Amino acid sequence: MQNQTVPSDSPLLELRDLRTGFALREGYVKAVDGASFSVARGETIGVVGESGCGKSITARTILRIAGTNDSELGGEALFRRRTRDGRPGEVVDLLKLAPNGREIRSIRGAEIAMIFQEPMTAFSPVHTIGNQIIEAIQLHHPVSKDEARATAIDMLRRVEMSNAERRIDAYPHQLSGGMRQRAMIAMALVCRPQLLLADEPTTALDVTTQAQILALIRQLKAELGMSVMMITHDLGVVAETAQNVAVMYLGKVVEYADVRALFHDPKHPYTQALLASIPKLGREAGARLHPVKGMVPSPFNRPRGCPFNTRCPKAMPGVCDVDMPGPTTIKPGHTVSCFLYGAGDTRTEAAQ
Amino acid sequence: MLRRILGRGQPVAAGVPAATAEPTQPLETETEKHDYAVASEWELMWYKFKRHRLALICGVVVLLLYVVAAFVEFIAPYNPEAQNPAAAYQAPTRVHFVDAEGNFHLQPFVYGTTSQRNPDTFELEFVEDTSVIHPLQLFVRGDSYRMWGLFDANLHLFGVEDPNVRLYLLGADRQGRDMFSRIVHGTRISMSIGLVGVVMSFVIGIVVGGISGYFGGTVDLVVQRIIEFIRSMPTIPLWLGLAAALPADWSILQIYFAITVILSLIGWTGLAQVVRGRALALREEDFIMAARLSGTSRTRIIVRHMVPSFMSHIIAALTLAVPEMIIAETALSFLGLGLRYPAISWGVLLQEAQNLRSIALAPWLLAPGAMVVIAVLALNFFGDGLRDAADPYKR
Amino acid sequence: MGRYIIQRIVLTIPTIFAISIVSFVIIQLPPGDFLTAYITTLESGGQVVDQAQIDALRNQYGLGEPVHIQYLKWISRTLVGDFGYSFQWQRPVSELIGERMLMTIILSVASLLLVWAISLPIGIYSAVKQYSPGDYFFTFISFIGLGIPNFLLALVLMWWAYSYLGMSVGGLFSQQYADAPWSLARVLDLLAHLWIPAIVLAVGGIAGLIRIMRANLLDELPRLYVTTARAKGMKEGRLVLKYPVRVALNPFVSTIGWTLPGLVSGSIIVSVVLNLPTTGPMLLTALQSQDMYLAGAILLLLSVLTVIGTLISDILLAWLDPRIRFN
Amino acid sequence: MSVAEQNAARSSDTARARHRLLDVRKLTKHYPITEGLLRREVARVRAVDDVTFHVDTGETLGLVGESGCGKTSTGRCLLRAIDPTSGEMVFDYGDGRVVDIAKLEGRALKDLRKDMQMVFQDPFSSLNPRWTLLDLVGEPLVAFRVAKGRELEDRVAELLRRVGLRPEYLRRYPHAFSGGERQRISIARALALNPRLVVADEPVSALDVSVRAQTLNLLEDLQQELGLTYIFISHDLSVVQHICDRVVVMYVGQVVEVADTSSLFFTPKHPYTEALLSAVPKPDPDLASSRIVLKGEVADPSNVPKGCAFHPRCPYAVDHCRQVEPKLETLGDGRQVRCHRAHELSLSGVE
Repeated sequence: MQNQTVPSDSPLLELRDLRTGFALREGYVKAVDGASFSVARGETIGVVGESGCGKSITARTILRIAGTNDSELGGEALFRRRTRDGRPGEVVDLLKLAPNGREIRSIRGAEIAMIFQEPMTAFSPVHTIGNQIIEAIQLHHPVSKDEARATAIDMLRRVEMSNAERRIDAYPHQLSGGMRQRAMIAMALVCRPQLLLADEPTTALDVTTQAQILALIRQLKAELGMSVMMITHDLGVVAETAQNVAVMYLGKVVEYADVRALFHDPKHPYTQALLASIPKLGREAGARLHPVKGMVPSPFNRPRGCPFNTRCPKAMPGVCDVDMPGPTTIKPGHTVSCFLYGAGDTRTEAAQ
Repeated sequence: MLRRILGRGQPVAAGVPAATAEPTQPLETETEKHDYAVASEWELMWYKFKRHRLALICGVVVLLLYVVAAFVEFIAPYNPEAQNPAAAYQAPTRVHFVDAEGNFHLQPFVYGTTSQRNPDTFELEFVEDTSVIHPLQLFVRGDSYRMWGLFDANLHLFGVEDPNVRLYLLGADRQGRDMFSRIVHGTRISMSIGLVGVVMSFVIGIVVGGISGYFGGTVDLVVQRIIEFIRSMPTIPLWLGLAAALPADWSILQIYFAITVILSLIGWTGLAQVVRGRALALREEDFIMAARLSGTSRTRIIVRHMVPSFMSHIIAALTLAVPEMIIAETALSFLGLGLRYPAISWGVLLQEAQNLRSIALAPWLLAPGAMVVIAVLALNFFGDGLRDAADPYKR
Repeated sequence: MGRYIIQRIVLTIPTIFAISIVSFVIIQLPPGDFLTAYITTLESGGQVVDQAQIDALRNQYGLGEPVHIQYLKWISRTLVGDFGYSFQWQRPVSELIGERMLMTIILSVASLLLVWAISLPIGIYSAVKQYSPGDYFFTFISFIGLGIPNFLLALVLMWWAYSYLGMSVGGLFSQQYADAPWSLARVLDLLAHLWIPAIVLAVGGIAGLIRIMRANLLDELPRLYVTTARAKGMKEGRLVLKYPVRVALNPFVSTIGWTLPGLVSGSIIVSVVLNLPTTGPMLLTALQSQDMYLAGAILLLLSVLTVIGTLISDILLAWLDPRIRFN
Repeated sequence: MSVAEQNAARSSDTARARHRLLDVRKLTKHYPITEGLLRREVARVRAVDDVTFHVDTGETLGLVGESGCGKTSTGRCLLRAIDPTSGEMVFDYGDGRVVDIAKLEGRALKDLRKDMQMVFQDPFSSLNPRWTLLDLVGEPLVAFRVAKGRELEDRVAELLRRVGLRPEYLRRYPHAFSGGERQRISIARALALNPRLVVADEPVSALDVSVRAQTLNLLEDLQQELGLTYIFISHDLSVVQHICDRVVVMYVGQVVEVADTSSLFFTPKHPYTEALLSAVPKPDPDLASSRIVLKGEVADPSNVPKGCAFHPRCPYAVDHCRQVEPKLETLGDGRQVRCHRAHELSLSGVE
C-alpha cells in the first residue's frame, strides 16, 4: 500500500495514464489505454464517448470491479480518502490495493459509489430494495438494523420516492424504471460518498424521467457536496450537467476541457466531428449533418498510431498513422491528444 | 460480461473485426476476413464445435459404434448363439505378443485352452496350452451368416484360422457363447433403438410442440399441462406397466417396435418443449416479421426461416435424447420386461449378470454394461458439444 | 401467496385424476380380465374354484360392465383405501404395500437430501472457481456420473463388495430386523443399510444437479446486481452466497419437479438389483405375473406421491422467489 | 423549409403531385389481459386509442412519444404486422386504387407490401443470420417473383450500392457487419420493391452517435432520389426535428398534438409537448436549463386516468381536465391538439 503526502488542495481523484487490458479468447483488448484526468472536489466531470470507448471500464477500474482478477492494470488512480471526522485524509493509489482487500472494500460504497444504466438488473430480483439499501449502510456503519432502516427510509424520501415507508419493502420488479433508478441512487448515496460514478444513469429511461433523475442527481450533489463522474454517450446530458469533460475514443482520452470550451471551441477532430454529427434541438432545422466517416474500429484491431486516424478528416499520412500523439496542453485546463497541436510526450507504437 | 461492456452494438465474434462500409477504408486482412464473412451457419458451427476437443473425439466414438452396429455379422468373430458347453464361463482369452519362450511376435497370437474340473471345488478351470501358437488374423473365414438378409457370407474381420481354437476376447457365458460376439451383436439393437425411439419422439414432439406453438392460447396451455403431467410421472414404473402388457407371443421385431413406441410415448415431452421454446423465441424475432412484410408466404417463412433456425438446436437435443433411450431399453430388458431372448441387446445380455454369484464367478458378464456406459458417455459429450455450437450467433 | 398455494393445489387435482386413468388403463391392459387369469392360476395350482366367490368378485369389480362403470367402481374403492386384492399373494393390496411404500419414500427422500447436500456446495464451488483443477475434476466426475445408469452402478457395487470385501450390500435390514416390529434398534439398522442404496440412487441426480447449479450460477455471476453488491464494498464470499447463489437457487429448487420422479423411478430398478424391501421388486413380480391390482395400486401411489412431492417443491419455490409469489 | 421538404417538393414536381397518401381514422388497438384457463378478460391495454392522422406523399411524418405511448403499435398496425382492433387506414396507390388497409386480406394485403415497407430498430434481430445479403435484400424480389438468378444478383448489387455498401458483399452474412451497416442492409431490403411509404421504427436508436448521422443522411438522400414518404417513429426529439416535416405527438395510446415541425418545436400547444421539449438535454452549456420537470410517471395504458390522460402530471391541469376527456381539436392554422386549455395557454418551445 503506497501512501503519499499531497497538498490538501489536490483533486479528489487523479487518474494518471490509467490502463486496463483484458485477455479474451478473441485477443487482447486494451479497454482503457491511457486515461489521464482529475476530478476536483464538488465537481461534475463528464466522460463521453461511443460504445466501446472504455468510459465504463474507466469507472469500474477506479472501483476495481472491472472484469475479473486477470485484468491488467497500469498507471495510477490517486484518491484522497476521508478521515473518520470527515476531513481530507491520506492519498491512496487505488490500483495498488488488493483486489478485494479490506481497504478497497472500505472505499467502495462508503467513499466512492456507483450507479448503473439498468436499474432493473442492478438490483437483486429476490431481495427487497430495503434489504439491499440497509445492507449498504451496515457494511460501513456499525448501526442496528432498525437505525439502518430509518436511515434508508430517510434516504428514499430524499430521492423523492413517495410512500418510502411502504416502498422500502418492495421488490425491484414492483417498481417502475424511474423509481428503481431513484432507489439505486438512494442506495449509492446512503453512505454519503465523496464521489459518485454514474454510468449512463438515464440511458434506459424516458426523456421526462431522465429529466427528473438528472435534476435529482444535481440536487443531491449540491446537498452532499460530492463529486460526480457522469459517464454518457449523450452530449446533451454532458452539456447540462458537467463542468469539465473528458472525451474518450478507443480507450484514450483524446480531449479534456471545461464544458464551454469543449462545446464552443473543440480542438480534437473527433470532438469536432462528434459535435457536427448530432442534430441539435432548435438549431436551424434542415441543416445537413456531418457524420464521422466509417465505424469505430474493433477493439481487437486497433489502428496503428492515433486511434482516430482512420476516420479523421485531418489525418496526416506518415504522422498520425505511425505515432501516438500525447496530451498537449493548449491552455490551462484544456488538453488535447492530436498532432495538429503538437506531439505531446510522443510514444511510438513500437515502443509499447 | 466484458463483451457486454466493451461493445454494445459490435459483434466481437471469433476475433475478426467487422468489415467496413466505406470503400475508402483499408482492408488489410481481406482474405482472412472474407472467409469469416461468407461462412454459413454450419461452417460457423463447425468452427465452434472443433474447439471442443472431447466432443470431437466422442463424435468419432459414436460414429464407430454405429458402424459396428451396421456390420455386426462381419465384425463379430463368431455366431453369437454358437454354444460350447466345455467353455462355460471361460475367462477372456489372453492375447499375447510374447510367447512362453520369451520370443516377441509382431503378430498377436493366442494359445489353445484346455478345461479340467477342479476336484475340490468342482468348478471348471481353464489352462493355456502353450505348445501351439495360434496367430490372430484379419479376414478369417468362419461361421456363416446372412448379411442384411441379402447374401450369405462367412468372412469375419478377425479371428483364428484353426476352427478348434475359440477366441473369447471378453470371456464366455454360461453356455459357452462368446461374449464379445454377443456384445457386438447387441450393439445393433441397443444403438438403433435409441435412434428409432428418438426419431419417433421427435415426430410426436414436433407435431405436438408445433401445434402448441402455432395455435398458442388455450391449446398451448392444455398441451403444456399434459407435458407437465407426463414429466411429473415416474417413468420406469410406467414403462414397466406398459411393457408388461405386451403379448408374450410377439416376434422380436414386434417387441422391438412396441418398446420404442413405449419409450417415445414418454420421451417426446422433452423434445416438444425444445421445439415449442424455440418456436416461441423465433416468433419474437424481427426477421420473421420482416419476412412477412416482404410478402414472403407463410410456408416459405416456416421452411426457409423457422426450420433452419432451430435445426441445429433440434439436432443437439436429439443427440442428447439418444442415451436416455439406450438406458431405458437396457433397464427394461435387464428387468425382463423389454426385449427377451432370442433378441440380443446389451440389456438382454445384462440379464445374465443379475445373479450375484454369476458375476462373482464371471465378472466379464458386466462387459455389456461397460458398453452402455461408453455409448452413453460418448453421446452425452458429443451432444453437449453440439449444443454449445448450436447457436453460433449468440451475442 | 395463499392464493398461489390454493391455485397450485387445485391444479394437481386434474393431474391426479389423469394418473388414476393411466393406472386404470394399465390394470386393464393385459388381455382377458384378471379373474379368468386368476381362475387359471388357481386351477393350475390344483385348487377348487368356488363359483360363488367368483361371482361375488365379478360383481364387486363390475367386470362385464362398461369400462367407465368399472373405472368408477375401482376409483371409488381406491379413494377409501381399498386397492383391491392381490391374487399372487392372496391378500388385500393395502396390507401388502404399506411398509414397502414407506421404505420407498424413505429411500427416495434420503436420496433427494443426499443429492442436494452434495451437489449444492460442489456446484457453487465449480462455478466460483471456474476452470480451476477442482472444477475440471468435478465436471469430469459429474459427466461420468450422468453416464452410468444407477442399476449398473448397483450391480458393480454389489459385485465389488462381494468379491473384494466378502460382504453382501443388498437389503435395507440385517436379518434379525427384517421382519421385526419397529424399534429404535430397527431404525438404526435401517440407517446403517440405507446409505448405500441412497448413494447409488443419488449419483445420477448429484451429477445432474452439479451441472445445473454450476450453469445457473455462472449465468448469475456476471450479472449487474453482483457488480452493484461488490461496489457497495461487500466481502466476496458473503456476496456470492447472498446474491447470485440465492438467485441461482430458484431454478435449482424447481428441478425437484423432475429429480423426484427420477429418484422414485430409479428406486424401482435399484431396489430390484439390491433386493430392497421397497415397492420395486413387488411391482416387478406383480407385473410379471399380471397381478394387476397390486401393480396398479403401486403405480398409482408412486405417481401420486411424486406429484405431491413436486407440489411441495413448487410451494417452496414460490416462497423463495418473490417474482412468482406476487404474480 | 427543411431539406427534407425541399427534396420532397422537388421530387413531387417531377413525379407525382403532393396528395394524401394515407389517412388514418380512429385507429385502435387494445390488448385484452386475460386470466386463468378460460382466458377471462380482466382488463385491456389501450396500446393505440382512437388515433387519427394523415400522411401526404413525399413528406416525413414523425411519430414521437415515450415508451408505451403506442407509437410502435401504431406503426405496426399501419403495416398490418398486427391487426388493429378497429379504425380505418385508407391508402391511396396513386393509380386510382384506394384501399382500407384494415380490411385487406390475402392477395390484396400482399400487394400492399410492394408499396409499404418497414425498417426495424434492432439491426441484429431484424436480419436472419443464416441468410446472405443476396438472400436478405432479395427476399421481397423473390417473394413477388420480380427477379431471379443473374438479374436478382444485379438488382441486389444495385440496392447495396444505393445504400452505400459494396456490391461485392453479396455473398456475405450479416455477422460480418456492424450495427450501422446492418441498418443499411435493412434499408436496402425495404427499398427492394420501390415502395411509396416506409415506416421506420426507431431506425437510429440502436446506433452509435457517429453512425447515427450517416444513417440519417442516407435516409434523407434516398427520400430525395426516390420520392419516398416516411413515417419516422422515434423517442428522440432532436432527430425528429432534424428529419421530419410534420410531427404527431402521442401519450398513452392517444394523439395529443399534430403540427408541422417548426410550429410544434417553437410554439407547442399541448403541455405534454412543452414538457417533452423542455426535458431534452441540449448539447449546449449556455442554454440555461430552466426546465419543466414533470412529476410522476407515464400513465399505465391498462389503467388510463379518468379525464385527460395527462392531467396527473400536467402543471396546468384544472378540475375540468380531471373530469372530462378532451377531444383532438383542429385549431385555426390546421394544427391539432388534444387539450381543454389549448386556446388559453401560452407555452414555450425550444429557443
